[in-house]
Amino acid sequence: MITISLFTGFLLVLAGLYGALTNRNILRMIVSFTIADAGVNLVLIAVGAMPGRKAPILDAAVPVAEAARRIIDPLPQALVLTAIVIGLGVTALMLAYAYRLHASRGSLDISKFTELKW
Amino acid sequence: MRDEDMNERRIGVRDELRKRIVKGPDGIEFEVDPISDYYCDARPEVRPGAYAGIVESLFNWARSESLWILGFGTGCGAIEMRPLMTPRFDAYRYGIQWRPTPRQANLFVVSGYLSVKTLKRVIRSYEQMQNPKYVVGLGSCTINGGMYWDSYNTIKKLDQYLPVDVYIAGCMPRPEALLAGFEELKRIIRAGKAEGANLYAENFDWYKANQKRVIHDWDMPDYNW
Amino acid sequence: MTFDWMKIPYALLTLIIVVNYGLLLTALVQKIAARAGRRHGIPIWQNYIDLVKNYALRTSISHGVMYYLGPVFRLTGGVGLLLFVPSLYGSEMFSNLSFAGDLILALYFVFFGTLGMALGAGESGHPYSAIGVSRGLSQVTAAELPLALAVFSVALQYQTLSVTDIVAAQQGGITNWTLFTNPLAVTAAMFSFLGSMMRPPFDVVLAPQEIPIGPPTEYHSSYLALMQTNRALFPVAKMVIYMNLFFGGATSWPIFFLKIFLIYMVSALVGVVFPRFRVEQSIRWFLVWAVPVGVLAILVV
Amino acid sequence: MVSPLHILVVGLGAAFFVGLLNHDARRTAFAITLAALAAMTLIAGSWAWAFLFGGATPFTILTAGAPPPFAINLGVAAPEAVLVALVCAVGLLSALTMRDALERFGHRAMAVFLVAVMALVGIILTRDVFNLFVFFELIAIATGGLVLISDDERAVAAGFKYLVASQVVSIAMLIGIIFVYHATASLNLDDMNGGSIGPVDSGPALAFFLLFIALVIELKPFPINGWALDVYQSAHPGFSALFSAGSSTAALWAVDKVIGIGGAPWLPMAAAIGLVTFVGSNLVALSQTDDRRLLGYSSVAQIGLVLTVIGLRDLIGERHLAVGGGILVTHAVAKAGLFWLSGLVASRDLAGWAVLRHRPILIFAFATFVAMLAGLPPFPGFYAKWELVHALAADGRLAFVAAILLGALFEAVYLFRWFGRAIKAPLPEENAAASRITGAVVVATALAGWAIGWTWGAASPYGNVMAATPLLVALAFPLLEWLPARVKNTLAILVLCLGFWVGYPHFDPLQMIFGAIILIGGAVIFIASFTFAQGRRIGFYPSAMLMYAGLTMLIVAPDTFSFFAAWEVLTVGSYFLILRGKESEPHALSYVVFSLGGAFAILAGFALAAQTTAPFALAALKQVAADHAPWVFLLLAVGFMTKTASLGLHIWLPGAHAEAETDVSPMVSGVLLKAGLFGLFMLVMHMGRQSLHGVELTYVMLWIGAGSALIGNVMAAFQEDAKRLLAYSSIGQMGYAVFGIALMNNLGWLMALMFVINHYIYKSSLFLSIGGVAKRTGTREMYRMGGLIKLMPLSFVAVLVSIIAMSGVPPLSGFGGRWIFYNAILDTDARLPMVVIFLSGPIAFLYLFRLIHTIFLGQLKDEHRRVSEAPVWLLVPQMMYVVFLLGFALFPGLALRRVDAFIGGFMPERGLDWEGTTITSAFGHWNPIAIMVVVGVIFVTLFLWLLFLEHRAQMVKQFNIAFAAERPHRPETTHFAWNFFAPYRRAVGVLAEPVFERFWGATTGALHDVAGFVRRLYTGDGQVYALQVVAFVVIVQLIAMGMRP
Repeated sequence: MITISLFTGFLLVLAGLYGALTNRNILRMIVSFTIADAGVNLVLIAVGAMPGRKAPILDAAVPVAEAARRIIDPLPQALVLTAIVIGLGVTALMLAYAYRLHASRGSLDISKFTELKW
Repeated sequence: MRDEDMNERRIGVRDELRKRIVKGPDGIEFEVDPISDYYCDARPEVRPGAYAGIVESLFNWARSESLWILGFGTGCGAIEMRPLMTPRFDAYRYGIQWRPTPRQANLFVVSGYLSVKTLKRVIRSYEQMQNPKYVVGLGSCTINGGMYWDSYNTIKKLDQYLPVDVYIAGCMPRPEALLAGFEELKRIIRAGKAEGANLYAENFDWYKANQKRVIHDWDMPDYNW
Repeated sequence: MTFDWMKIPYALLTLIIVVNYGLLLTALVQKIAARAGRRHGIPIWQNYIDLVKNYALRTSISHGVMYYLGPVFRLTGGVGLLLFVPSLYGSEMFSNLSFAGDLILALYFVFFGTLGMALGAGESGHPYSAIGVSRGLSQVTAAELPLALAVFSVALQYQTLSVTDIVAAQQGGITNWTLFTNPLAVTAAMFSFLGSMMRPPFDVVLAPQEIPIGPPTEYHSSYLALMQTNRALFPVAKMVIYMNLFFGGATSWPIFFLKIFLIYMVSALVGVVFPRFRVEQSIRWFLVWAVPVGVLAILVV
Repeated sequence: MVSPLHILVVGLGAAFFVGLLNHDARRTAFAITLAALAAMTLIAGSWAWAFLFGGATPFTILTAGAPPPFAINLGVAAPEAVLVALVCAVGLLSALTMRDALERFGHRAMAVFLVAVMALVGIILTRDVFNLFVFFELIAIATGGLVLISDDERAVAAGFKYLVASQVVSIAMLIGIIFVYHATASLNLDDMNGGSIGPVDSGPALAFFLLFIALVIELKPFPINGWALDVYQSAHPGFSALFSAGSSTAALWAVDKVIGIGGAPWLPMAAAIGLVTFVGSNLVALSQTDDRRLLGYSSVAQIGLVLTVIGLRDLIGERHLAVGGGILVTHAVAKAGLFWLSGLVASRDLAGWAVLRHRPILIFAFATFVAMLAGLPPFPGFYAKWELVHALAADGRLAFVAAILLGALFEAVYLFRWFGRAIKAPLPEENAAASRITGAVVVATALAGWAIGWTWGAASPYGNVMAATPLLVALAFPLLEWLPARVKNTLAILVLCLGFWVGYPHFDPLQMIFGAIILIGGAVIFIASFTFAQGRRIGFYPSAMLMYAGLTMLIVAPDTFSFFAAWEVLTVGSYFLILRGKESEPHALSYVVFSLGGAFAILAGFALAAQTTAPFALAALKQVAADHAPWVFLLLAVGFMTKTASLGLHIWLPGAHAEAETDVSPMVSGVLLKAGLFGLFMLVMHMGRQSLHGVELTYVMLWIGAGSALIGNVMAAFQEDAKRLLAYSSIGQMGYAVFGIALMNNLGWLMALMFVINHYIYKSSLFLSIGGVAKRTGTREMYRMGGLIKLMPLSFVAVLVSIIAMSGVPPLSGFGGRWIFYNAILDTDARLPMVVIFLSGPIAFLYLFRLIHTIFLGQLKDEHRRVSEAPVWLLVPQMMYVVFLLGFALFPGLALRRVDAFIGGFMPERGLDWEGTTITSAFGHWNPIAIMVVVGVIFVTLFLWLLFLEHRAQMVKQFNIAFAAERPHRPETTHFAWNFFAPYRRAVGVLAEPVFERFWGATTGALHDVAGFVRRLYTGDGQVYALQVVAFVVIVQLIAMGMRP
């Protein structure tokens, strides 16, 4: 299970990167990056997962005293949460950029925006 | 006299001698008059010989034994001077040498007919020689125009323009005649009678008037120092 | 330091002897050259007459202060050069003013007159003067080189810069002369000598008709007389150095006269045989033929 | 004291508060922003002060009430405090300069700005890896927002490219973090530290690699930094300043923190990437013409250098923070200042910075920043460079030294070229948009730079460069700029004389000669400056005094550090001086590049010599280990010979000396060149003869000296420009002096000293005379002059005496030099180079005659007929020189006798005997007074004789010449002047072929071509940039794997 998630996560990352690096359309690039982000998050979860343990919620089912042995590491999940939020922010910003770029040039082809170079 | 005269004659004068306005490096414009700015306008003076007669005699002897001819062939007679340098005539042994610059020469051999154009140069060169200086007229043409007596372009009597010390007649006179003429000149010099330069200075106005009468494009100061 | 005032009359005596010898010698050499052309040539005393004549000219012009001083520089250079070098070996009388300096002084003082003369000629504003100076300076930069090398070789050989000491080292027989002990240096020096004597093939500096005798073209009257005096004096002064360095010096005036005459004849003989070089040709000639000999002289000494 | 945590709190709180404000309350919002930034700066500053001067101890701040690893903790120590203070200050000042833009974009922009600064502070303080990631993402988002605050349309594309790259980086970073966490079970740096990652080929190491490389990419390493450069280029300069000074600083500190996790095996990677970035980025910047992009390249390069230092931390040891910090602080201050300054410049062209000339104080700031970036004293970068190179050299990493110095040289090239263009480009119309606030910010930054320089120096173990009295005096002159130039000039003369009076008792004879030339000689030249002392003459006196300060410090320097510092000071002072000439820009650039190149050689030489000793006394050069000694000698000699303009390194001199102002030419020729000779003296006195691969280096120096003499003289003979002629002649004269030093015998050194004195006198005199003539005639082309002797007789006399002295003709003083020269070479075996120097001797006559003839003799031109004599203040020093020359000719012993004895202490063989008036050597003798008297008497006698004969000579005018029976047409056609030595050119013109010019031209051309080619990497396509980032990660990993055994 963990292996599958890890594998899937990396596959998503690579797919996302491949997409971002091969699609000239800015929107497609942004989508590709979200895919990669999702992959990264999956990897994060997978790394934090421990077989046979429960979700890190301290309630009646998991007494505090046994928490250390019964629940999985909660940290990666917290990290994923943060990462998702940040990813959202970045994606939103990129989309805003896409809008501005399209407004300025009427095109979403990234190779059209090369006035700045050398 | 000079200024009006010059102004009048400027008609024929070359551009480079006209007055011109130039701008100095500081941006201020001023006039340059080449004739007065670039040429000395002093008149020649009569310079007497040494005070002591015996010294002047010694000097005259030295002058007679050291005739430095200006190497300026003014006409066809120039060809008769070259043999004087050869082994056959070897004028050097009589103290006669050729100098390429009038500054160092004291004998002007006007060799043959003298076109007006050349006369201007001859005058200039003559005036650049130092006192005492001698003129030898070579050939008939310098005496009376010779075969060119009616030419539109040659002067006829050299001594109207320059003080001639010795004429050597002939058309052409042979090198031997030249040597004889030089010997005659030496005699005159030793006798203290070869004062052509002083004569020229004394009668400067007369000579100038004669010269300017034939030279219409007079584009130089009156006396070429 | 105490100064021996008697040196002054002795020095003047040297000067008078050398000037007269120089006037006669140049006339003699001219005569010999004339004989080579089957002419009689000038009378032997012609130089004196010319000198008097030039002094006796009644007028003169001046182009300015430097022009005026040019001949003075020139003759000062000649007289100084003569007096800074002892004329006769072993003679207190004719050691002149050599206490003032050694060989290097003499070598560099050569340029004093040249430079002053060039400046004077320059002020005349005459382009021919400038052209002549340009040629002369260009040529001398190459022509002086073998001499400098030779002199240096000789200084190395005798380990001294004192002319007297160098002459002293050559005493005691003709084989002791530098000519035989250091032939390469002498060869180089004599090449240089040819270049400095203003005789063919190195006399384009004074080309008589093209640039009417070059630098002195505007000089006349007494200026010219001073320069003529120098023209008699200067070559002799220069040859005194050659004689002292390479040909055993002289212990008496007759030997002095003889050696100087023979040295002069080298240049005269070459001069009557060879035609004129252009300046760049002569520079190349010195660099290609004379300098290597000098370098060799330095390396093997 | 307020806890540093409040920096974050204030930043974040203010950001939220500002964000909540009404859209129209822009002024309020801006005020709050400023207040928040000020508060942050104040807190950070107080902690920085406490750590640096108050003896505070490092501490940790816990958050969320739990100790790590359960909560995030912040570490605060001296470096953090300083960096935070720096970042906050830059933020504050940037906000000030961005006022208009921020108010236009409104309160949200201000909030984002605050968040950005807060995040930077967070990066520096946090000890938690994931927290680091969060702050980096915050920066990325904030940057993405703030880039849009720009007048430049292209900023939109730039921001997007930046975000794309950031995405790739954040993916790598996050994956790295999670696996590092997996391996170490902690996110806390303090827990991970100490090489807990394990061997470099392990799985965790790969994770660490991802984290590490992501942080490195945040530093925008060459060549994958196109996205960052676009931001630099198009963003608002205020933001670029923060981006350059703040973001990079924070990221660097992050790298420094994180690299501890991996431990030593990762250091080489950092060093290598840093070095490639430093050299590569500086190389590419050579071809850059846009000012902000240029600054971007420069930023990237500087950060690369700091990364190198981080990578070398095991080598440099505990001082790596001081070294890296020195570079970083200098970079941050200078770069921020320059970006702000660029906000005042409307044009994006480098020459557009000329507009700053309307406000000289901004030029002062510009110069300060350029000097800081170039690593010149007294700024921290200088100390850092010194220490870095020493540490590397001590470890034998000479390739590193070479690469760093090469990169620094590239940087100097484009910085000084830029500065020169700004100073020399035509002055544009007043820049209407010039903001007073920005101006004040820039000036404050520059002053802060000086203050930091002082502080840094005070803390430096090498001593404070700025505390040297001469430098302090020189630095007082910028403060006196409001005084009239005449007052300043008088002051300068007095200061120099006073300096000599104070130094006099302490100088040894060698220092005495150089000291007299520098101080007294300098004062004499300043007399000529009265001619130009109209108005205030802004910039002249600080530059000149800086140069003299450097020279003075040079001759009294006891150890290598102060010597090198003095060398740099005099170089930069003289550069500013030379740059003042009308057409001098390219020549000043070539001067400063050669000089800095030479200085780097000296630095490398000193570093190699010192090994670990500090401070390293100059006298200790004697004891350098035998295997190093020849290399030290070689490097130092090359360095010094760039200053003496020896063959091969001489091409800067003619232009620099010729194009300089009239009174500057003698300063840089008569005085400045002596610095190189002093260095060479110092070198040979301490190190003696050295052989490298069986070649004796002094013998090579002999050849170089002889070659310089020959080429300098030949070239001088072919010049048409009078000042160029003099300049080439200096090359020749310096060749003689170098030759004399390299002879390595008593007389050789004495001769070199004779040349030192003589060259100062006659070259100064000549430059002043020729300068006066050029001033009057309005040209330096000799053939356009002529016949000036009657109009400028005193100048003529000065030139005449000088050229007689220079030509070595008796009876003037040049002969003494020649005489000693001949005696010196009799003592040596090196005979072949002598031939060359013999060859060059008479050539001096050519150019000297030409100089005097073509200008003063010959035909006077129409337009010069009303020219008057040179200004009296120019003539006064010339006449003094004439008297000096005559005096020195008569009594050389006054100056040389003591030196002779002094040199005798270093040499086995005897020097000269100074008995009475006669000077005797082992080979010959020379009596200057007798020569003068004899020549004088003969001359006067003959003159009187001529006067007697020719007192009635008719004075004639210039056309009264026997002109082959014709008359001259015009003076121009009668003045034989142009190409005067045509026959000589035909014979030896091959020597005048500009071989070295071509070589250096081809070298610089090739460098620019390479730069132009390499920068094609920056295609401008954001996707390509992202691809490059990915490729970079892969390639670095592959190389790292390949390098492992």
